[in-house]
Amino acid sequence: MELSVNLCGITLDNPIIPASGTFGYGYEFAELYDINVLGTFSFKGTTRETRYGNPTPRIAECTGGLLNAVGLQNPGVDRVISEELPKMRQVFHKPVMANVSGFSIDEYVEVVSKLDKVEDIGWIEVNISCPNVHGGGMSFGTDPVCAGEVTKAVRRVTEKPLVIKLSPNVTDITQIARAVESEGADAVSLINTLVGMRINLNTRKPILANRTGGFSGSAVFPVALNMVNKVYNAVKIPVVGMGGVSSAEDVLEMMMAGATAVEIGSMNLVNPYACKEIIEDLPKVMAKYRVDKLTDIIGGVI
Amino acid sequence: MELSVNLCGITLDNPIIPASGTFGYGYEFAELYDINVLGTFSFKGTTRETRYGNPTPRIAECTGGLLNAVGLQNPGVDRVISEELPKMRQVFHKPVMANVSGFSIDEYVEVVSKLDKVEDIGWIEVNISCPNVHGGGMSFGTDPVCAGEVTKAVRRVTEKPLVIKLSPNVTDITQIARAVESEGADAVSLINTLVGMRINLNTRKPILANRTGGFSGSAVFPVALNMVNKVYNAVKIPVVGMGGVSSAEDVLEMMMAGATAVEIGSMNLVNPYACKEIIEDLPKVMAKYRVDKLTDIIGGVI
Amino acid sequence: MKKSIFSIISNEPLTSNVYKMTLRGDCSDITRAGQFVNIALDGMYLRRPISVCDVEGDVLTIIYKVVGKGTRYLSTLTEGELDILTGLGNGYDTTPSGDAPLLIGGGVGVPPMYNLAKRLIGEGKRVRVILGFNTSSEVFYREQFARLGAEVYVTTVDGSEGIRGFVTDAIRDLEYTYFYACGPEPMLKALHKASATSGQLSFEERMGCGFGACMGCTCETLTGYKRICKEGPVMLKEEILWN
Amino acid sequence: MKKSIFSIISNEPLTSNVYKMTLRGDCSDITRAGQFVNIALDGMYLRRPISVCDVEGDVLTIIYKVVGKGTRYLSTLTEGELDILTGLGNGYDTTPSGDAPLLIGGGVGVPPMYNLAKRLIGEGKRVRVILGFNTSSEVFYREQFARLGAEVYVTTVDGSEGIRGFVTDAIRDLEYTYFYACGPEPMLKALHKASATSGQLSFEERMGCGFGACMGCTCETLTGYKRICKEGPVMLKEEILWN
Repeated sequence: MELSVNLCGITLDNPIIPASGTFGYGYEFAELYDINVLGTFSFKGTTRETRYGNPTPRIAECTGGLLNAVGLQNPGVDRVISEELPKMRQVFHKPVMANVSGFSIDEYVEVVSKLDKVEDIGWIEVNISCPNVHGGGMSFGTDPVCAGEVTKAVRRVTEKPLVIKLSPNVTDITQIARAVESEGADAVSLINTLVGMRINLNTRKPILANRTGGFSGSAVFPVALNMVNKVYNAVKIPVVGMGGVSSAEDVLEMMMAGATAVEIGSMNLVNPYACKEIIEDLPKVMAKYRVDKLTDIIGGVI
Repeated sequence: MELSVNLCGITLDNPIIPASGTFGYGYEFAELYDINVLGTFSFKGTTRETRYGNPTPRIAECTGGLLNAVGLQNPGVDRVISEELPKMRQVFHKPVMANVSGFSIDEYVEVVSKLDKVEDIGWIEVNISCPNVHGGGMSFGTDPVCAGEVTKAVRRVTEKPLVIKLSPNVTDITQIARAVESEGADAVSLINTLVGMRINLNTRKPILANRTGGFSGSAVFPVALNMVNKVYNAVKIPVVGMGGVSSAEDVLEMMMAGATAVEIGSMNLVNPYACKEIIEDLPKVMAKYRVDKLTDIIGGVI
Repeated sequence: MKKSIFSIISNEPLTSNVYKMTLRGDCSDITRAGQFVNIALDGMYLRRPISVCDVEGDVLTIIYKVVGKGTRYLSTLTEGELDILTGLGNGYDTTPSGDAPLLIGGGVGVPPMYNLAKRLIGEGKRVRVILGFNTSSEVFYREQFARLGAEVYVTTVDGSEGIRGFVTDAIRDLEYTYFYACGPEPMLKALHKASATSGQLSFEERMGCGFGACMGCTCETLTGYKRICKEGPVMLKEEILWN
Repeated sequence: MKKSIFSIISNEPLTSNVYKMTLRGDCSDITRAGQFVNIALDGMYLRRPISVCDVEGDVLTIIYKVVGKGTRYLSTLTEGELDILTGLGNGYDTTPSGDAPLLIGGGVGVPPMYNLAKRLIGEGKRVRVILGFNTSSEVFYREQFARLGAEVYVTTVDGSEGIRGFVTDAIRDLEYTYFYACGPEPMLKALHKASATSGQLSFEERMGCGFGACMGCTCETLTGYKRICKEGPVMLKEEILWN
């Protein structure tokens, strides 16, 4: 039974990657289990400056998922490097995935340049699709030209594998994927959250102070699976699949659709042991579906 | 307690409209309850020729919803008029909503021209977004120019209120809504289904013979609510809201987001009494949230 | 069709993955053998269509195989209430059966044959039943059919019980006036070819609603398009179009 | 934090919409009054955070108000098992309480005061408790606090029981060394202003995970950003920044 996969030249012991924004810098989860069982994890979205994020409420429950409008709360790249990563190093000993957000190409470039110098960062995942910030990430990820420009700019300042995280809120996600591929992306990850809204019937106001938020959770799985398959067929670089993955079965399905590795997001918030349990379940589920090596099934849907 | 609303000049006793493709021509449901309690209903999508639709399996279950790839099965407009509508008339005595699909502007025009002559058709809902048919509806609904052209063409051949049904699988649904508004649409209805996919782990084939299908059910509600609110703020014509509506509470939420009337789709398949029960629940739920007249809350989200 | 609440009386395994559940509720819409019910389950969006094994007054018996999340969950229930749509599908028409109908059930196609056998025996017919399984550990309901007064033949693919082979190996030497079948599609296809008389065959398909609204389970027949859930699941031998 | 399975012992209404549930399970991670548990419920995507009312050995008591789908469902359970995260939140620190702490609970802010009162009384403190409600039919746990040995004052907005008015109307004439509060935000804000001593106040917010991972419930304080679920829900009077 072979669970390891290779993502842009770095071997992962297994394809499971907690998604950015659902796993902090790992140390809360390290109190629960040895997080070195993970393939890797993608740490909280990092911006140039300290960000508080959006006002609360930032969370709204939905059928099969939740809306969030956290708004990229993070201490800023300098303190991430000086304060958070040293704490992370005490509990995690594998190459980690850094997640970067920005509101201008300059900001993306500056943050990526700084993270490029951090040795234990294995990949840089560039979020061009965060739907929560007004005038922010959204615009880059929904236009192939802008998406290509960000990719081109950050490509110049790092040799580390670049994973561009794509927005599903577009007419044709393969267009965006091809644009970032042609500007030097080493991989794409998808899907980020769908834009959603809920209204509080008592107050007649949106539940989220930000009005809208990003929808994630098992509800989005079929939408994610379709987009992963479409993008897998459109580009040559690897695809990191995510969106509603909640079980080892879902991981196999996502890999058959075309994912080389699989990020798990919302499920970490519902069951803090989710990633550990999925990793433990994988060999059993692989046996059930007669899979010897996970790499054999990537994009294997007939 | 006032439940009636006005959709393009025709009064509905209440805003509840079973969505096309989930209610046939009404007579299966008429065996269960008097379907004249409905505001109206939108009958099965009608094309020029008889269509068998896609091969089976056409249905895949998902968390909080289902994928369907029925592919516009219907007897064609002539037999709809000569065979189905007479049967419908025996059980339904209100203006009905006709739903039209097509694979060319000519086809849309021909079908709408024929339905225009049927007296008890109150509204014509033009589906420019069915995601199931290769080279079909999808293209019209994802491009503002094409969407506008269809609208313009069918506008010429009918005086009946035209409701254009929009696809959510676009970067900016308000662009499409404005395009069809400016070409003479009397209303828009949204959202049609999201494109989704599931894979059978045993066979490693897509569950749907058509590979992908349209995702609907309570899971899509927050996505639908956001788009309804965006479109409500972008156009002056009324918005018919749909997508995952499953309860009287959801109806109020959809109306606060901007819907003048509300279509109920998948829920009819799970609970054949869904629309009847929602209509019965509405006064109670209105009382709970201090709503006297439903028209007071349309677009009322603060 | 009727939507009503049934209370679970019992739920027991018949084999390692086939369960028998009995429920009490309004069965008045179940008018023929071969109809099915559609069961709402917590946490599943769609209902689960399950064929009716038997009805006695207000007691409904279903037999189902655990094949996925829904049926796995169903197998864990031993009490409580379920929201069920009853009276779905056309069911078997016993009118053309003749004096000596042959009933053939394969695997989870066996259960609907039970109520059908009971009805036909009640009509004074000589009923023979062939029950097809892969191996002896999968066999169920042999005695129950015998107790009804049917002549029972069991086939197993590996020969561990009854006749070795497929149900088609058992029908060869039998004389019968008509046949009724339910089981996996390859079995139905083989029977369609091997059967000496006219008959009725029951089909399966992934369903959306189960009552004719969504067109999710349409199939093409020689007499037009049919909804498995509404004009089916039982088709006449003469109208079936194999693809 | 610990994730474990609790079995429901009882679940009874205290008022028309407030319920008391007792459960048996591993309570070893619940180390302070004012912490909360996060309960997974069938059909709900997110867990439901509920404050701990009391812990005795392996018996956990929670008191919750039915406010939505989740708590309505919770109120229907009388047996069975629940997947619960325990030991969440910082809880109240009893160290600075002084000899005569004052405990103030408003509505569903009352329950955490119970275990706190018990702990403080156990430490030999003179404990006074103010329980604030809208009207007499909403009052609960008055006797339970009295039985612990606390001096109990009840306020109701309409004056139908105890002191007429708000909890702030009751604290005016009392002398106390420190205060602990839990209740709706307007009450906390009023207390923040009206209180004569330092104290600790417990806050509510819509949470994603409840254990510090999602940043869904962050608030700004005078000592930086805090997660209600992790560095909270209890805040020091001195650090609170009202917005």
